[in-house]
Amino acid sequence: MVGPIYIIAIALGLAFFLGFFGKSLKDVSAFLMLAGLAFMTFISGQWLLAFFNGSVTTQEIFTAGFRPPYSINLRMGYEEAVMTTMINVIGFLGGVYMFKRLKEVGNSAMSVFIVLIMSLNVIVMTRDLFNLFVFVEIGSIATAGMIILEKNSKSLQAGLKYLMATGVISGLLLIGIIFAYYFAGSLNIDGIITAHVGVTKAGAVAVFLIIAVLVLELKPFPANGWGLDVYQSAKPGFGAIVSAATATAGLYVLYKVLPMGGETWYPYIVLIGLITFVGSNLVGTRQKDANRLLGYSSIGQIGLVMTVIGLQPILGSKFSFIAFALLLNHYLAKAGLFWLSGIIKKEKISDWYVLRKNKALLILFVIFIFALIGFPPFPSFFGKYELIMSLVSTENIWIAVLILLGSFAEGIYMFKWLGDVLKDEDQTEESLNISWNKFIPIVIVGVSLLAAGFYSTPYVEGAHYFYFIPLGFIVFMGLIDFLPAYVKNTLSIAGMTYYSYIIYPLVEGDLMRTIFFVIFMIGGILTLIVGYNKKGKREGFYPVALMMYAGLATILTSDSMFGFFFGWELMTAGSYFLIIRGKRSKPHAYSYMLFSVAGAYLILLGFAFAYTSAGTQDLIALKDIAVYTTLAYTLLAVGFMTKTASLGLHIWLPGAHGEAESDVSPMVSAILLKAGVFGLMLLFLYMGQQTGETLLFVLGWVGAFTALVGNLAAVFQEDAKRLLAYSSIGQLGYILFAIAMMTQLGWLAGFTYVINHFLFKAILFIVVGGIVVRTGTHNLYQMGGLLKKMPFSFVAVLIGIITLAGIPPLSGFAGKWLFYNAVVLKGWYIQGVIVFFAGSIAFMYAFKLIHSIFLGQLKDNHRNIKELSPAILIPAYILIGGIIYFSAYPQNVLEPIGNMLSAYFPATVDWSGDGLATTVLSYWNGNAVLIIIVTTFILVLAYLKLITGKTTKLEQFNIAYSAERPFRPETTHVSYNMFAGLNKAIGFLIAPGITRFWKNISDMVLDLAGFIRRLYSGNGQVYAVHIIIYIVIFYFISLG
Amino acid sequence: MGKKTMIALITLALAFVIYPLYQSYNGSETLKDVGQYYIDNGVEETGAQNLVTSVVVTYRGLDTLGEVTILFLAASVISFFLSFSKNDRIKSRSIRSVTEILTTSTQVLVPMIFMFGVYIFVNGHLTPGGGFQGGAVIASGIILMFLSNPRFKLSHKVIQFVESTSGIVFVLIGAAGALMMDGDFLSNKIPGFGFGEVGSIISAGAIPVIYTFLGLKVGAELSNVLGVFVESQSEK
Amino acid sequence: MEYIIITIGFALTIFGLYGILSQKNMIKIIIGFSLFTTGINIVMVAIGFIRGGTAPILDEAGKEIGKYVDPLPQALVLTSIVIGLGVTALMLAYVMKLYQDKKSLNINDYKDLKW
Amino acid sequence: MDYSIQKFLWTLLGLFIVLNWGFLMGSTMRRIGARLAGRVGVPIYQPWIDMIKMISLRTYLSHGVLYYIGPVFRLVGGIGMFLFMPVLVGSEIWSNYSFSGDLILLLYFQSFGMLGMALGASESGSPNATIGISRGLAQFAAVEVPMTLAVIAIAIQHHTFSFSEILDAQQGGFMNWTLFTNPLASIAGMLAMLGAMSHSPFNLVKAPNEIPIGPPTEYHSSFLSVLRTNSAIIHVVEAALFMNLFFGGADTWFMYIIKTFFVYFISVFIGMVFPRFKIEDSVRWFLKWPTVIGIIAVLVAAYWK
Amino acid sequence: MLIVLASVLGIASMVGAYFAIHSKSLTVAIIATGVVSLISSILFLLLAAPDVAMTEASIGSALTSAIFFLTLNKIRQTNG
Repeated sequence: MVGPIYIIAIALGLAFFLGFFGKSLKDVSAFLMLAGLAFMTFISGQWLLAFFNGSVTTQEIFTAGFRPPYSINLRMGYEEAVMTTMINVIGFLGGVYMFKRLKEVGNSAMSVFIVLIMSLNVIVMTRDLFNLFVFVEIGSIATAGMIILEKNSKSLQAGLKYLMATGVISGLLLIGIIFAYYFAGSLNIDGIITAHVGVTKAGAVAVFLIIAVLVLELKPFPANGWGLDVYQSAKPGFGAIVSAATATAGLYVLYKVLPMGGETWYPYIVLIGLITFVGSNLVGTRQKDANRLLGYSSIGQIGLVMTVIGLQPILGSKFSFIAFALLLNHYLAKAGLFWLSGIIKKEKISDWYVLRKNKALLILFVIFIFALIGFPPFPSFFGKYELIMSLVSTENIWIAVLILLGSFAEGIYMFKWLGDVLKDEDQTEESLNISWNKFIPIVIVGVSLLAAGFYSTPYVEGAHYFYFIPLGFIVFMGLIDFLPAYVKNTLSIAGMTYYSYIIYPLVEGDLMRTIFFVIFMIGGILTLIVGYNKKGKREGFYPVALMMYAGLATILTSDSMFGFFFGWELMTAGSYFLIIRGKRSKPHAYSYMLFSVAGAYLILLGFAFAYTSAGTQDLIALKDIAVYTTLAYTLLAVGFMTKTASLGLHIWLPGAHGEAESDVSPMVSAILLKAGVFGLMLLFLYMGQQTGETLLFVLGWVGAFTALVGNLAAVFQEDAKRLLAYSSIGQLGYILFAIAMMTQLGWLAGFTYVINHFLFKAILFIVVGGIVVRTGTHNLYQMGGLLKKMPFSFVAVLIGIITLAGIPPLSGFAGKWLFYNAVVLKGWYIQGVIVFFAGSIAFMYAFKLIHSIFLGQLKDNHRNIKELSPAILIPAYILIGGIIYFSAYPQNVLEPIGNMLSAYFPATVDWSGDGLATTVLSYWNGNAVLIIIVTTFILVLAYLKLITGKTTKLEQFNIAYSAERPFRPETTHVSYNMFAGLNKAIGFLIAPGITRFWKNISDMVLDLAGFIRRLYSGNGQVYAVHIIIYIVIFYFISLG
Repeated sequence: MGKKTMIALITLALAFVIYPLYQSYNGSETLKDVGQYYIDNGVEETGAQNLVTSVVVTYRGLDTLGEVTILFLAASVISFFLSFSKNDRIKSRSIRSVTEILTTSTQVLVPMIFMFGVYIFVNGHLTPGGGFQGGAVIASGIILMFLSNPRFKLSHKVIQFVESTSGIVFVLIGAAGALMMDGDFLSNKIPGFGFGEVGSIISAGAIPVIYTFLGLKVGAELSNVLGVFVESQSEK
Repeated sequence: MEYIIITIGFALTIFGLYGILSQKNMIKIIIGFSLFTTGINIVMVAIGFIRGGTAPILDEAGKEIGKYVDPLPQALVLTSIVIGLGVTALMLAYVMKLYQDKKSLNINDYKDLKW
Repeated sequence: MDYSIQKFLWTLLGLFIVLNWGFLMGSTMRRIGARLAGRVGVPIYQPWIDMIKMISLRTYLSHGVLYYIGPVFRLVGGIGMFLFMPVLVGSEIWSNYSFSGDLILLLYFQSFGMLGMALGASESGSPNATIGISRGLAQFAAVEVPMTLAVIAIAIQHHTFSFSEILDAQQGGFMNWTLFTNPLASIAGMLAMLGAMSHSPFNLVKAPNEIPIGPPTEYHSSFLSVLRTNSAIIHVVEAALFMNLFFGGADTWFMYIIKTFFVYFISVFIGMVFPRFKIEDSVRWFLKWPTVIGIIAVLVAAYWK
Repeated sequence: MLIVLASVLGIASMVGAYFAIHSKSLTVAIIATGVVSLISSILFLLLAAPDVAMTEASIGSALTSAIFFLTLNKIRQTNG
């Protein structure tokens, strides 16, 4: 084992040694620097390994041959080994990354760099306060020097501001240190801890100064303008070091020094961390400069870890994992992002679309963003989950809420950025110039993030390696992305089929899960078949589609809240990518993500309440939540409702579904929305009627109004896919209303709607999507008369809308019938009438859809259009088969569901053998109705045939209209503003009030951010004033 | 309320924050444990009479190493600036007239000043003063040279050489302690360096050696910093 | 006596800080830093002072008195002074360079980075 | 004879009666309307003549398959409504196929014919057809609200959706009719009926002036005959629906004819008195007073339950 | 005696500090800083810290002032 002291010796020796080299030997000196950094990494790494294997115990390293407190000692324990390894790894990779630039500037730059890394090592290891001060100063000066690697006035200014701020800070630190010595008689941290200097007022002030300064070194919001300027103006390659390595060291020091003040200081650290996390992320929402944005994010993340450090007494045994997971996550992701920034060389985040020129970098970028926000499978996901669970279960709900708020604020700008990267118009021809030394470090941190997520698994209750199986397949699909689409499509279908086969036993015994299994998996396979229609490679499609399905499968099969949440977030991520693939999807995918993230956080809080009261991660914990019962259930319900797009939370859906690719729309509409329904159903079953009385009542009304507004908005849509999208909102409103009734009939109706909506919405979206591609327009009024060109599509759509409108004899009516019974039996008459009114309106848009596309006059530019390809029609007709079966034999499906439900609710509906369904109120015989209607139909048709001779087919324009034959299809195709009368009468109901509401909220947030960020006046002196004010306020809060 | 008043108030608020420290200060009659330990055992353990020296070089040698590193960093960073404006540097400095007295006295004084500096750091373990002070004295000699001789150019190579060598020697001696003395970095009990008789020049183990190189290094670094500043005068 | 000196030290510290925060001229700000650190150094040495103690040099003269001041704070101050020089030099170098850019010493003119 | 065939034949007979009664009722109403306006009006037998004329036309012009099938849908919708509703109270043979579904089925089956009509007419490509349909659908949706409220009020009152049970509850004197036991629901329902019948003032759907004959602009000959057949049936059946719901149903064919005539007459009479509404006005109107009355009816029914 | 000396030095250093901060002339300000530094080195001597006093005098006072002046000179050059 090489002693840790050699980190110092090697680094300093090398730094001094480099002075011997002239300019001609730059290459040698640069390689020496890398070798030095590598050796430092090796030293800390071997210690880490040794600690990991348990072969060593914490080592004290004495200097000068004397014991502390008489001399300085360093410590190498497990924690120190981890921290120094992190610092050195990033130092080494950073050295590789900045290789060329360092070489350009010369030997002195390399010396400064290696000394910086060394100083961070010592900061971590030292146990002596003054030694800490000295090496903090070394770090500051080295940082100030590295800032000006970027030679411009801005970086000089930033450097001066930085020096001023750290100058003030370190002066105060010195006062604190000397008085700590005065009171404790020792400079050794352990000595000061045991001396309990905080008991006297003055001693407390000394400790306060030390802690305050160490906090300020971490650039807490809002006294951090100087830090932000560093992030913004320094070379991104160096920004990575500041964000990852310096912060790691700083956080560890804070952790190390905090016990000096005793227990009382922890809450203040929590407070500071939270303010930093929330404030910094909030202000970040207004930021347009990439590096400065990364700065805000870095400071925010550091604030989060600071919070966790402050929570140490509360978190107990989970502290290490949570803190480490969050820190490591920030460390890897932020380093990666800064390094990417160095390759992109674009200041404005809106210019980052050049990233698309390199797929690998793009994927890495995505990984980093998702890691930062805390999506699975990254360590922050595990860390945040555990953190929230622990916080809520220890009654620290507000902290949890603030953490989630901060995370959300971070999501606001991160996903904005991601959207810009993924979708912005490419305006340049320039290609990315990527050298290997810049590329490899980014790849390493990206892969490490994934690995770290994997290895986080055993530390979290409820997590299984099992969840990673589909992820492995997704990675595989990502690797073979260069293959043509049909190969990947086949592989995806095969993979999904096999995975369905594997997980089927997990859902087999549970009918509810089985139904959703069919919808998720079989539906998924069917919608994938549509993909055969696509030509080319379809880069990036399959991994994300499979990610969504993997998430859905995980939701379905998990028996723990953790697994559920894991799947939920995975699904969200996958669907986000699916949605954003659409041409004009950027803003919609963005709002989808924001609503999803917010919803997920509500769910997380709800889970945490459940965990608090049950003490287990098992899903059964949702039953009888004892603490904050109503709140918990409400949070969960609202969380799930963000996915079902209930009124108020629906504004993301129309755009997201409407603008998606033709085969993505059915995936996200027919299948994805059901995940929210599954969540709600699960929730309601666990919650029970008694507990959720009021909540359910409110949700019933929400469901009713969702149905009305969704359908009404659909009626007035001119965009075919948006019409269907709004229709989904309405249909999901029915479902919410139905299951909120919490009766067997209501739930049966709910299930019927779930199944029907899956079937017909998939058909409609598949076919309409195909037509939109064929015709090249979304606008209904630009279509028309396609019946003659696409008869099969027409039949599919016709069956779809008959089901949608609930017209007998197709299965849509089953839902209506159950609904009526349920409403009257439940006594929710008025809500019920609203829902039925919505149903009538559904009929109107159903007609509008089929009329505008297939009927009326064929447009000139569509004369040569062809029927849709079999790849589209086959899945549609398979689904039609489902509708027909369900219509003819509703009892075969509904009876078992009814039986299952009677375990939860009193049975109110009976089935006789020949398909007659009866309730106390009513009866309905699906088979008989179908037979009667079909028979009548045939007879009437025969009669008409009988009385009609040979018909003559008329030409297209051969109609009587204004006493003339029209000759332009456009003038005679009535589609635009079709229901003008209805619009005049009740169109006010869908005035975009809710959109405006959310717009106002987002404006408020951005205004607030804009107001706060005026603090950052750019004046270094003002920043110094901030620091002093911060200390004074901190003093009055903590000791005043 | 004016801006200055506000800043004055903020400063006073900080004064209020640290006032308890001031208030608690009531002088000291006795030494802290650590201080007492140095007084009691310092000479015996390090062999140096001047306990400040033994603390600086030995007990808290790591701080001192950091300290020279800071100077080194400052010099390095300032030399970045130099490298920025290389292109527009005028080759020769504008020449000011210098009085004869200054020139002559410099020629006499500079060697003396250097000698004095060396004396200070060589005797660091015996009398007040040491590497830093000696280094500073050497650097002031360099200033004098700049002042007296406008054409004087600092040989960066020489300074760099002195600085690097002394730095490396410092680190090597430290590492030698770690290698030989049971892993204790910067120990002064390294074989080959006798403790000698307390009070004589050749005593106190590695301290005089370290202090000598420290002095050279500090002197070189300070000269370097000064040199950069002086040379910057000739930039355009 | 040490009370007076520590008072001077604190006064210089606060005064220097006031200079840092109030002066617009960057050179003056750096002068403020200089005073600030000097003040802190005085405080530090005063902390180590022992009434009636002599310098911690255990030569013949010292041994006669037999009472020494604490060597440790002095050692710290040595370090602190040198660090102060390094920081001051660095700041001045930055100011010099910035001045070349905008021909101004007023810190208000260097606000290119904000928000 | 097999029961199902027997049933089929009885139903066919009923259908025949209803069809002819529908023709007769239609021409009678036209005459009454003409008299009120001081005109002579068409002869009583005019509908039969029209039918014969249309069927015997020899030009069959079609716009396409749906154009052909549209009237079929429409007529199936009308016949279906007849089939799923019992004709006479307490009569097994005259109960048609009401065993396969109840009031809810009937309410939703209304849409079946509408959809077919709409599809067929649209295929002609005539903009007038589409305009008429869009108006019709809007009005239909608005009418549904008071209608649904009325139906729910009745369902609450009688605790059933089954026709036969609703009818049973109304037997034994006119004071047992829903009209008197639940007047609010009846008012709401009757107002809804005005819209459902698409008579003036709610007949903009088939506005005679602006658009020649509404949705079936392009229909003629045998196609139009099928539509006319349907409209004759549907008028009687709609009237019978309201008769069953509010007027105690009919226990003999005689009562059936009297009551349906009366119910139908109400709607026609109101239409003769009031001017025509614009579509947005009629939507607003239905969502205002009839809906409020309907809501009160439901609340009252729920309260008494 | 020492108390008087310390007080006088204290007042002197305050005056120096005042000039250092408030003087219109930068030259005066830099000299005043140097003076304060020198006074502090005397204070170090009073506090029985000859090592510190030497360092303060040579580094804190002499070298620092020199650097200040060099900077000032440079700035004036740039100006002129």
